[in-house]
Amino acid sequence: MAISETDTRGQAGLDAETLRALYRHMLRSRLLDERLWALNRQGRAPFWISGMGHEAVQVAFGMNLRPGYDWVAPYYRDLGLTLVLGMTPKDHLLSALARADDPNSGGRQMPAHYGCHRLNIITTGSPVGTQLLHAAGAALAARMRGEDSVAFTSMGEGGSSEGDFHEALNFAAIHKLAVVFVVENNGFAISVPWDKQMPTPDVADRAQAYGIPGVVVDGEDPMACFRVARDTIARARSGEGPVLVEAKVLRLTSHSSDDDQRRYRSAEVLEAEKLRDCLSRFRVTLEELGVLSAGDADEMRAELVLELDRATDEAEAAALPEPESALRHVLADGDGT
Amino acid sequence: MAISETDTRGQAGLDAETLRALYRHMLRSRLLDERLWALNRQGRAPFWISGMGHEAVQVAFGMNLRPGYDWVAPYYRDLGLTLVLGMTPKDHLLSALARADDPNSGGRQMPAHYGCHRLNIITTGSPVGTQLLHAAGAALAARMRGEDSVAFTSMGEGGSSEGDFHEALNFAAIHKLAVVFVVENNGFAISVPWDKQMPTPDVADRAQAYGIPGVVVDGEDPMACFRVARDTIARARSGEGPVLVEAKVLRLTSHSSDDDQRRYRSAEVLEAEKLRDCLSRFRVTLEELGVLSAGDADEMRAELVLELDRATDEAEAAALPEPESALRHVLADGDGT
Amino acid sequence: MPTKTYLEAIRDGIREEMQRDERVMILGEDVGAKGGVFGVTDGLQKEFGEWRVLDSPLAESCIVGVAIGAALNGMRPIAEIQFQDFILPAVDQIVSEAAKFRYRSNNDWNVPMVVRAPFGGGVHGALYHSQSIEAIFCHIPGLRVVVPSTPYDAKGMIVAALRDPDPVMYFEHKRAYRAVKGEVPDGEYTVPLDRAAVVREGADIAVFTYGMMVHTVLNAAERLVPDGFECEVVDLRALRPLDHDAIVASARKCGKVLIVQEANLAVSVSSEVAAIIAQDCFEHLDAPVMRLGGPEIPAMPFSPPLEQFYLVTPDKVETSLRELAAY
Amino acid sequence: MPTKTYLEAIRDGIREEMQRDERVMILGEDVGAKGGVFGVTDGLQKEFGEWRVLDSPLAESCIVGVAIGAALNGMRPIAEIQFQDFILPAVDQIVSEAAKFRYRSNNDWNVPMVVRAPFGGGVHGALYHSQSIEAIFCHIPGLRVVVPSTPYDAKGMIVAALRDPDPVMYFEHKRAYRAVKGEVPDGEYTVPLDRAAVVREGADIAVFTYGMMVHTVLNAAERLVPDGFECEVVDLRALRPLDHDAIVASARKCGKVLIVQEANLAVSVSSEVAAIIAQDCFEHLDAPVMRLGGPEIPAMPFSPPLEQFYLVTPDKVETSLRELAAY
Ligand SMILES: Cc1ncc(C[n+]2csc(CCOP(=O)(O)OP(=O)(O)O)c2C)c(N)n1
Ligand SMILES: Cc1ncc(C[n+]2csc(CCOP(=O)(O)OP(=O)(O)O)c2C)c(N)n1
Ligand SMILES: [Mg+2]
Ligand SMILES: [Mg+2]
Repeated sequence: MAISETDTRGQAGLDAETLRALYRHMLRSRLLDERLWALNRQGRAPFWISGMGHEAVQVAFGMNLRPGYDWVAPYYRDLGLTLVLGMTPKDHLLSALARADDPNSGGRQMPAHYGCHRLNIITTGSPVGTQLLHAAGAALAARMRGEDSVAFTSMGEGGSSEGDFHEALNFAAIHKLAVVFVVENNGFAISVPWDKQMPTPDVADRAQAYGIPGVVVDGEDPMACFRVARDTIARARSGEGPVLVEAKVLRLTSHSSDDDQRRYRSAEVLEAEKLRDCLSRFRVTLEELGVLSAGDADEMRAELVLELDRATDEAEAAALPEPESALRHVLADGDGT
Repeated sequence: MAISETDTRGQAGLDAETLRALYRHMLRSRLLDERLWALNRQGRAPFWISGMGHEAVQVAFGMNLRPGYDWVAPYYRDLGLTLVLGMTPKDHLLSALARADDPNSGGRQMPAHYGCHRLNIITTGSPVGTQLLHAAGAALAARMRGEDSVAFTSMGEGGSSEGDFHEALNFAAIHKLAVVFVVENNGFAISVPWDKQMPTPDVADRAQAYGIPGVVVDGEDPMACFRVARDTIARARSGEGPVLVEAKVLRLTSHSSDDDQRRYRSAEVLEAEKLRDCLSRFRVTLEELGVLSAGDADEMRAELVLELDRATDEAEAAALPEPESALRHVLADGDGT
Repeated sequence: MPTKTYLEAIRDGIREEMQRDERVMILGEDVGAKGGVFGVTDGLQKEFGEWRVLDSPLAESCIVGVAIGAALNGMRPIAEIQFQDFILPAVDQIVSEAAKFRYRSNNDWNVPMVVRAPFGGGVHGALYHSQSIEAIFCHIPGLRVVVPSTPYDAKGMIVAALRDPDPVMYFEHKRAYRAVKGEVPDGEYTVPLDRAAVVREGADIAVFTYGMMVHTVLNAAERLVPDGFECEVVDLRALRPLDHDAIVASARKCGKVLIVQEANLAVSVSSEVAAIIAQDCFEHLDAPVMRLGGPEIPAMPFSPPLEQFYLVTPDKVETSLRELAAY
Repeated sequence: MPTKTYLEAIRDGIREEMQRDERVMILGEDVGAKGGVFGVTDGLQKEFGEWRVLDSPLAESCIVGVAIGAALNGMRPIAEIQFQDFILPAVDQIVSEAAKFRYRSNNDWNVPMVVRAPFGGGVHGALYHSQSIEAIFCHIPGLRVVVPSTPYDAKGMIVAALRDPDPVMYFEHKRAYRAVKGEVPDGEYTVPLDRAAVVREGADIAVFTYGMMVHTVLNAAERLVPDGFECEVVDLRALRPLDHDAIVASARKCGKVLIVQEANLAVSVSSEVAAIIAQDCFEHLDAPVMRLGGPEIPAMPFSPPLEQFYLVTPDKVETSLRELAAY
């Protein structure tokens, strides 16, 4: 495809401010993610499903989208993406604690089922893969009105086995719609390894079936992710049609708080993966580049933890939904409820 | 892929007997097909959906399969295929006339919904695309038992837009199952032209998504079809995994007896296509090659028409199903009904 | 008022709403140049262009999933499914997605989409072009399910469906397309999506039905008149939510109830109507709540004697009515 | 007899049948090394190998479609769907294909396949890990639908399902997996797939229910004993075909009827049971046929107060029973 994967070392055209923002967003997502795990382990949040290891690609795409103008049909690991777009740690804490003011669902859905109309983040359910068609449909509407918005949608490599994956890429490609399909390939669908999920190592190979570009990027390399995000979104926005991006990422946690990956993955592999974590490596890179100076990262962290502590307190103090409110919003209610 | 598309002119390794059989099977299918249209136009058969223009590829594959050993999950245009495998014109006439002895369905399904357990022809319903997964499942069972049977399955290019297409190719490729997927691409799904169905001109491109060979063959060239059928079936049988074959064919009729393609296709194009008809061209080729001598084709035709006339009479004389028999065979009946 | 067929009435409703509201679009197989396999969208692509009347790939989940996305982004799409039988690949998009958007987002998102599909048999359509599987959707909160039986309702309900902010399943009986004619006003009007209609008044037996069966039942009802029995015939029209009050009112009034549908009976609309009556009209009932529908077989067979055996005919309805009358 | 959990009973049934019959295989997401998300297939891949316990791609239509094909070619596959909520992409393969093979081929082909899926809520599973959507399949001729409620039945019915020549939908209540224990014989036995079971005898109120609700109802039934009311509790077990005679017998015996299920009521199993009773027990009824189930909302919400609001509890059942008793 046209988008070249240039050298991933060095700043490679990204200015210091961008790089710092990239790091800060990733760190913010990670800290929130860790907090949500902690709440789960303490028995205060019944469920969590993590984005740890996926942050680089999520943040990179988030930074290149136009919040509230572009369309976003994410999946449950996209914590980092939603934060960049404008959702807040408190939003997701309200969700994890199933509070009435959870903006995703009012406590109706499990956490990590993102949605925010104001930001054009389409409400996500649990069924894997359905959202790709929604992105294609949103892009179709934009195309019909002659708008240059882009529809971003993401999923895991496991989700790419569903029929909807094929139907969405096919439709978007036929009509050259501005959809950026991102597969966050972490090598596992719960316990099922990629080679039981697909016959070739790269999901990006599937782009050839639709005559669209397929790009593989190291999802643990934030700068490479940023460039791919910038270029593919720009390409889609300019009317050249959809693109399929595959980010090779690490799933640094078990599938979810209900899973224990030590049952099906060796301790050595899990140890080794930690060393490839995008976040710690990126900090080193940025410090080497002088983008972050000695105390910067720690200062950032401290400030973000403060935000997080306040958000946690507020979320815990927030009210649970009223039981009878379960009956509301099945169809539009005449009384505005 | 490994299978080279060699020169399609000349006998190219096919002996005269094979070529004559190929022609005869095609002619037999065509004559039956014409008869079924005639019965429809006379108001004696409520529905027909034709294989005219698709015969070469159907017959080529049929001749290279092992009836009753290999597995066949066909689609409604595969009249020619079923005849080669061992079904008879009378079988299909009984079906078209909705007689009790219709071996496909006892008059329960529309004609062209093929099925015959004895021949491992899996009963087909109307929903497009579902059969591909059945072929993959049959091949899985064969693989588990260590058998070298091949599962053949076919569909139109329109059907390849369904999610099941993706799911079936993906599964078969992951497990290197012996499935030969054949797309009979006639350029239309009822009235929808191929370019509203897919973004690239060749369905065979989709093979790349699964790391399997994709072969395009001129479906109006019986010899080319034969070689592709022979080679792909042999490849699958030898354990090298699935293959996707796309035969570019002509739909020489309207979609079905309920359709009138003059509403959406120009008269000139329709006229021009007739000249490319596999059957008449093949006769000329075989006569030029000396495989058929002067009167051979006419003699064949006369003999086949005789068979057909007899079959038509027998089918018309056959009984309709008993009304109450509609209640039978929902689940296994204890009484063996 | 001009007389139109059921099919023309649907088309008129769609066309007029497309003229009034440029957000309305159609997505489906063969809806463009061919005008749909039954001709419902005939001429619309010419009038409104290729985008607004878009031939989709042969992929029902795609049709509905894309329609959902377009609805989210400001359109009012009609997702046309060629035959109700072929809606099943789209069930996940309809039930898991469209039906749950408003609820799962706590009212932040909604899906103003209409899914149209022809259903029903009696046209030699065999197992896969004759089915009546609306029951599947009638179980699902978050959906509206409607079936008009007259040209008047067909137009008024398609317009209402296109203005409704939630997903509406709009099922058309394919035998009604050309067989049923009636008066249809020119211009704009709507028919509510949640109200049954008493299409024949009577005090002896209440018959609840919908779709093409309304006409079958009306025919049979007349046959009892000479014997002094007047049936009240209720066209349910709205299958989800059902018009509970109308059902209870007619059942209480008559005390005897027959429910008629073309679909097989088990776990169907007829079951729910009977259950409502068994719970809420107990003290008013003078006879068992009777049901008449297709046999418990996978679908309507092709061969004429088998198809005929399947169909609910005026004769069969008459027999049931007489049984009830004599009770 | 050893005491086992519901989950262990299912696993034992599968394992023993796999030992006896090498045609039995399992295909589904995470069924292998992980042993399924609930652990039902734990250890089976180790015992029977990667082919017979095969981790499928994340694609439900594929799981069922491939299982159909394998069944045609001599296998006895279990297609495991991770949650009943995620069965919807496979509805076309189940309803259009598996359910119609025997019928459409006039008995030439059949599909001996079992589709297993956990259903039901009360485990903080929220909208998509709590659903009870068995009604969809209960409408479909050509399928069997069963729901065991005890470990004994769970084992006996999975074995029977694996020997049945037709497609069987075998739904497991996920809250029962570890919460419900009971005696389970070692070795081979089967429980019929079309028979309800009277799990508590009584002559005052007949309660029809299935799945986890059997235990909820049994609990509530005891609370009425001090007041002199004895409920007959019928575990439907077979949801399609329903055990018509058992339903009619208990309803006639008691004259008062309550139907309890976790699913929402409209067009559901409860509707059909009520309709059967309204038609066939009219002269024996002493009260309205009452139903109790989930509210008419798209699915069970996550937040504890909302989830609790949804659930049918012994308290709610008791209230309904007392209402009926007082009628
Ligand atoms: C249709 C459907 N089937 C099954 C599931 C259960 N499930 C949830 S996540 C998951 C694995 C997803 O793997 P992948 O797509 O690779 O994403 P990852 O979690 O690895 O990021 C499964 C099987 C589901 N949510 N939806
Ligand atoms: C799931 C499904 N959707 C729609 C239809 C209606 N239908 C029957 S054939 C057909 C077109 C098929 O086109 P293609 O696959 O190209 O095959 P061809 O008829 O051209 O050989 C359609 C839309 C169907 N049978 N099944
Ligand atoms: Mg993954
Ligand atoms: Mg075609």
